[in-house]
Amino acid sequence: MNIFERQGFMVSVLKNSPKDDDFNIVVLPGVGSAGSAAETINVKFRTWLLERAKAEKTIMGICLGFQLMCEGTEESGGIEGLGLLPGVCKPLGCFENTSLRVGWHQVNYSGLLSSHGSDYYYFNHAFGLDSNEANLNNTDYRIGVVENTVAWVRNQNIIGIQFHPEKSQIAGKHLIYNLVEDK
Amino acid sequence: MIRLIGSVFVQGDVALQTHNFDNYRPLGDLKGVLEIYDQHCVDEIFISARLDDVDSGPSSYVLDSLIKTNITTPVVYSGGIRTIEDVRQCLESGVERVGLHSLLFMKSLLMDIIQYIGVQGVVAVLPFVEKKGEFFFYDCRTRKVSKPIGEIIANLPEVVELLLIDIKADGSETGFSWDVIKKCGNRKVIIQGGVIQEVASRKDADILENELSGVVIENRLLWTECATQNYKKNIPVFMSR
Amino acid sequence: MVVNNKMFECSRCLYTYEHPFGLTFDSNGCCSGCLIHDEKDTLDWDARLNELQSIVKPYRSKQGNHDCIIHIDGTAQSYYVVHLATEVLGLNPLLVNYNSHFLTDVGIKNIAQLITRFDKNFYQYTSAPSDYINLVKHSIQKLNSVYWPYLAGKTSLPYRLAAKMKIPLVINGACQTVEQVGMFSHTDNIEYSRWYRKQHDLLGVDESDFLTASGSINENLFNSLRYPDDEDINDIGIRGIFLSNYIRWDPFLHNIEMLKYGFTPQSNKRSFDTFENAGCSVYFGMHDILRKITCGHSKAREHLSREIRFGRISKENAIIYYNHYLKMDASNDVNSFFDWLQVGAEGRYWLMEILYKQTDMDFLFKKNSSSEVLMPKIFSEFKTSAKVPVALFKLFGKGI
Amino acid sequence: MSIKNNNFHYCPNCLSTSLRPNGWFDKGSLCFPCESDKNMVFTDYLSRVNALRSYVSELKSKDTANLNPQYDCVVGVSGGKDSTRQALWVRERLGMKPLLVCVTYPPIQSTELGKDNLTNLIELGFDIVTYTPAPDTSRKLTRESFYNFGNVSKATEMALHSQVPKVAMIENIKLIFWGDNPATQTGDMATLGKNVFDGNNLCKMNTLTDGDSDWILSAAPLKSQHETYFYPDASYIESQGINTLYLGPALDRWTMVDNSIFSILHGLLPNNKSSISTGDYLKTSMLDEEYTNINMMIKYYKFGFGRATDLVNGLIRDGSMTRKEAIDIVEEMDGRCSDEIIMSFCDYIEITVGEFWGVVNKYVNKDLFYISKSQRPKSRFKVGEGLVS
Repeated sequence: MNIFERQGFMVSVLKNSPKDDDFNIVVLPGVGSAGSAAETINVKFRTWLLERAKAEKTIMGICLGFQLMCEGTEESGGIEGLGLLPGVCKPLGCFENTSLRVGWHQVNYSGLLSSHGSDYYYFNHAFGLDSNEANLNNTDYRIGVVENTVAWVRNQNIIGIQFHPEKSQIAGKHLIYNLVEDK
Repeated sequence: MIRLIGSVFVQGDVALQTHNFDNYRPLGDLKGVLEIYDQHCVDEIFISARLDDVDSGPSSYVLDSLIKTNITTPVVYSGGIRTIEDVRQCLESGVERVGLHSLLFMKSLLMDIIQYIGVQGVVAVLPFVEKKGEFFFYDCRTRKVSKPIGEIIANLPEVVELLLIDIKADGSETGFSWDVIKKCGNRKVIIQGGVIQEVASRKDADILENELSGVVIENRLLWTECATQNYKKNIPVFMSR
Repeated sequence: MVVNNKMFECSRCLYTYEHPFGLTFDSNGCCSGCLIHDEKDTLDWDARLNELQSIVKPYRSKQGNHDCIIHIDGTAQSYYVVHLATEVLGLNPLLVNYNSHFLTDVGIKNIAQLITRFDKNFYQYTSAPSDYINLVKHSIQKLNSVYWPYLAGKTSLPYRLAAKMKIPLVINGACQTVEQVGMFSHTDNIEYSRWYRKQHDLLGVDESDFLTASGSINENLFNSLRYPDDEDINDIGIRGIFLSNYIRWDPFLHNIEMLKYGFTPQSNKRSFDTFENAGCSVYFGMHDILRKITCGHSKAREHLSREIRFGRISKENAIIYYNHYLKMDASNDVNSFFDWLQVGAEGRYWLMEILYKQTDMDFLFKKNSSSEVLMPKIFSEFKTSAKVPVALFKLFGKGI
Repeated sequence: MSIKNNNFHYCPNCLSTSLRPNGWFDKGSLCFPCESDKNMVFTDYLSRVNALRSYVSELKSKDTANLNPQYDCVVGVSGGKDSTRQALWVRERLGMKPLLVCVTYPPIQSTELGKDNLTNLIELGFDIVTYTPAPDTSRKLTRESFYNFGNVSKATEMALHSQVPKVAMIENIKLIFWGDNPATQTGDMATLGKNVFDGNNLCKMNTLTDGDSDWILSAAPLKSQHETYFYPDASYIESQGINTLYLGPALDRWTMVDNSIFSILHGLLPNNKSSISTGDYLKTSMLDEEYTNINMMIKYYKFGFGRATDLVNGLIRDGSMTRKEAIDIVEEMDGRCSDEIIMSFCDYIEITVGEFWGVVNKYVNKDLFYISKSQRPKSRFKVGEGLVS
């Protein structure tokens, strides 16, 4: 994820759970399908990530990474997630009048960042989290939506982002910078 | 809103402009093209590579260029992808979605790839030629027309996005055969080849938005200063962010 | 046709695949440059001129303000561009120049003659010699080019002034990518842009990425090489048009025509064309030597390819001429360049030997008398009448 | 322009005459510069330098928005002795990075010597914008201003003063430095400003104001041609936040002699023509073109004093020359200008020498000179004393 480096942050790509965890933020990137990504995470990182979450250290999931932080996703024949965020991701068709969302949408980031406002970000997904999921109305969770889909959800140090800030040009760069700086 | 997609064609280690997918003109260094597209905020970049050697896998020149640039615009790459390993390489180099062409006919491999990358990660690249009202798939490698386009589309998974390229009008400002869109049912469709003039002149923006999700503008974005911004400013169906 | 052999040469002209702009070939091995050149004989140039007229019409000033900006460098082409802008297009240009520090007395004379003959205001920017030399040194180290600073300056000054003075039209002469390698059709009406500048004028490096972390240049220096931001360009609607897209571009004939305005050709050893880039101290000297070393071809190849395309020279003869001009020495220019750069004898030998892997030091640094090759009259007559510069690397002069 | 005889008298201290424009003083009393010199009990120039520094930083603090990152200020230069000294002083003493701006003469009118001196100046490490007004238009205007005002360089001076602020605006630089304050140096009262440094009234300088501008408009009909000669509207300059300052008041020994020594030591090439031919005693003035020498001659015929007088006045005031010595120099030098220069000028504006004297004679002060057709006038006065009856 060299976009982080370009913002001047120190980045290391983890192949396994590290012995000692001195990272300000851990990012679960999200390209690919649930099936392929899920096993890596579950096999190699599950326990470590859950501990880290308990220790209230920041974890951020992007797109698929976000979906795997939920209870699960129906993609690739159903997959169990880390359960750091409530809800199960379903095909967009279940709660939107489209089954594929590719392109740029305006998203309000007030609550995701300390600052208020909105900007355009790039989405590319066929599965997602229904913003009407009952258990998101819990006040711990702040969310941003596009149509009926959760664009981002944040509970203190647990951050899930459906769109691709790393593919969202200047807007994305700003978002990432501020996310890491805010923490 | 319709995505304005900048395209660039690559052969060997040079970026090219195509006309009718046949007559090529040099364009210089790919990196420069990607950077200006990124700076001028095209919504997506479509890179298609012509590989001299069929089994060479994705163009290393393209993937290297992608790694070297620091663009943050989503990239669709097509060309030489034959295996899941090829797809992995692309993703590692920062490709967001892969365009599949010859592979569309290898059903099981296609499904494996969709399984691996997710259906949103695949674009079906469908160059076509119009012959007396019927539309036929055009194989870029053999340069031959084969099956009717509708037939191929019918065999593709529901959700995959389609990229329809009108070979005859490729590289021009106008001339795209709009009827081909009828063949696509209610799928997401991107069109390329002589489209920009119609898109600009079409009054019924909403209808356009229903049938299209993206428009590829080949070559022209580089011909005048700030062309991308001006298209976005002057054509309502495009989103000026 | 697929080409990946760097040495592959066009079946018609002398260009090879390795041309820095890039080159493609059709199934007969004919290069894109030659193919586009054929448009010169098929296009309706009257119609093209009308199109040009309609493009500039809205910019033409009623109150006699400056309505366009032209960068001039005293070469024959800048005469021709000013001639077209004023006499043919009825425009009232502001003439500007980014001082290359490479002017000869002939170049200075040609600039003075040009602004006087056309009676136009002239805005010239000259940076402190010490800073400029520093830029050139970095340019050699980074790009093997002595020319980048000048190219960056001359391609930014007119556009920066256009933005500040709200004069939205900038007029350029030849679109080299069309003329040389056929990157675009004339009818594509290609215009100047940030991309074009960086990719084709500035060797892929613009002022924002010229200075690496280790570069020892005051960053403020690049302010005078800055191309305006998109905001400025869009606000004022700045356009840079190329006349060669609308007028049948035949540099040699046009340049000869410019004698009537008092243009003075400048003799040069390494090509027959005494008009193009006349008035420069390095163009056919150090710049051409480096071009040969790093890009594999010398300027004479471009001139000869051009003349082949116009049918004034056969390819067979062109090859003979080219081999002749490759051997012509530029020792005087090369030495005076290093003097200007303040690099002593040992230093210049080291650079050529170690950095550029040159073996024939005598060719580079020692005067060697070589006879002229006999060329068609049209070329040879101006070859002999051209003026030999007496002063190199001149900043200012009376001129006329 | 006839005057009463008793209106012509000398300053008892220096050799200024009462006829200097905007410089009138009563018979027997001191001229303005001498007066101000006398009343200037003690000038602590070092404190003036500090005053200038703080004034500058005060101005800078006013607007920092979109300032040119490369340059702090503009210095208007000609490449001559004064500008060499100004440019170096601003850089070395004020520690500022100046962009030099030079409005040049048409190539035909300019001299190689001037260009060499300009080259020498920027080789001292300066960036420069040179602006050449449309050369043939400039030539026409020189002719016009000669016919209309008996002044060969009125137009070019206007261009010089009005283009410098325009370039400053183009380059986003908010501070302009000039050398002399015409008020304190030559007694041109109209341009006195808020404080000794303030030059925002420069637009009022007499060469820029007197006479309407029709003579320019007729010779330079195109806007691009004549706008070069008009000083930007004062309110516009203010709206652009541009300030014009004079250095002279902060510099002790800011004299023709001192500036000549300084600039020669910094590579300036002096004039290779004899003083008798140019009328320039020091050979360090008007090196970039030589027709202005004609002005000096005409000025002499108009007011009874020339460049030598201006030179010696300075020397008298700073006590390095007696009025007696001064008189001898003025007797020899004032009003000199060789036929060679005059003929070259006549060729340039395409008139005959006869026509030339015809025009000049119109401006000659008949009370001070005897004139005879198409010949040089002869003096009727004794330098330092007055008319010889």
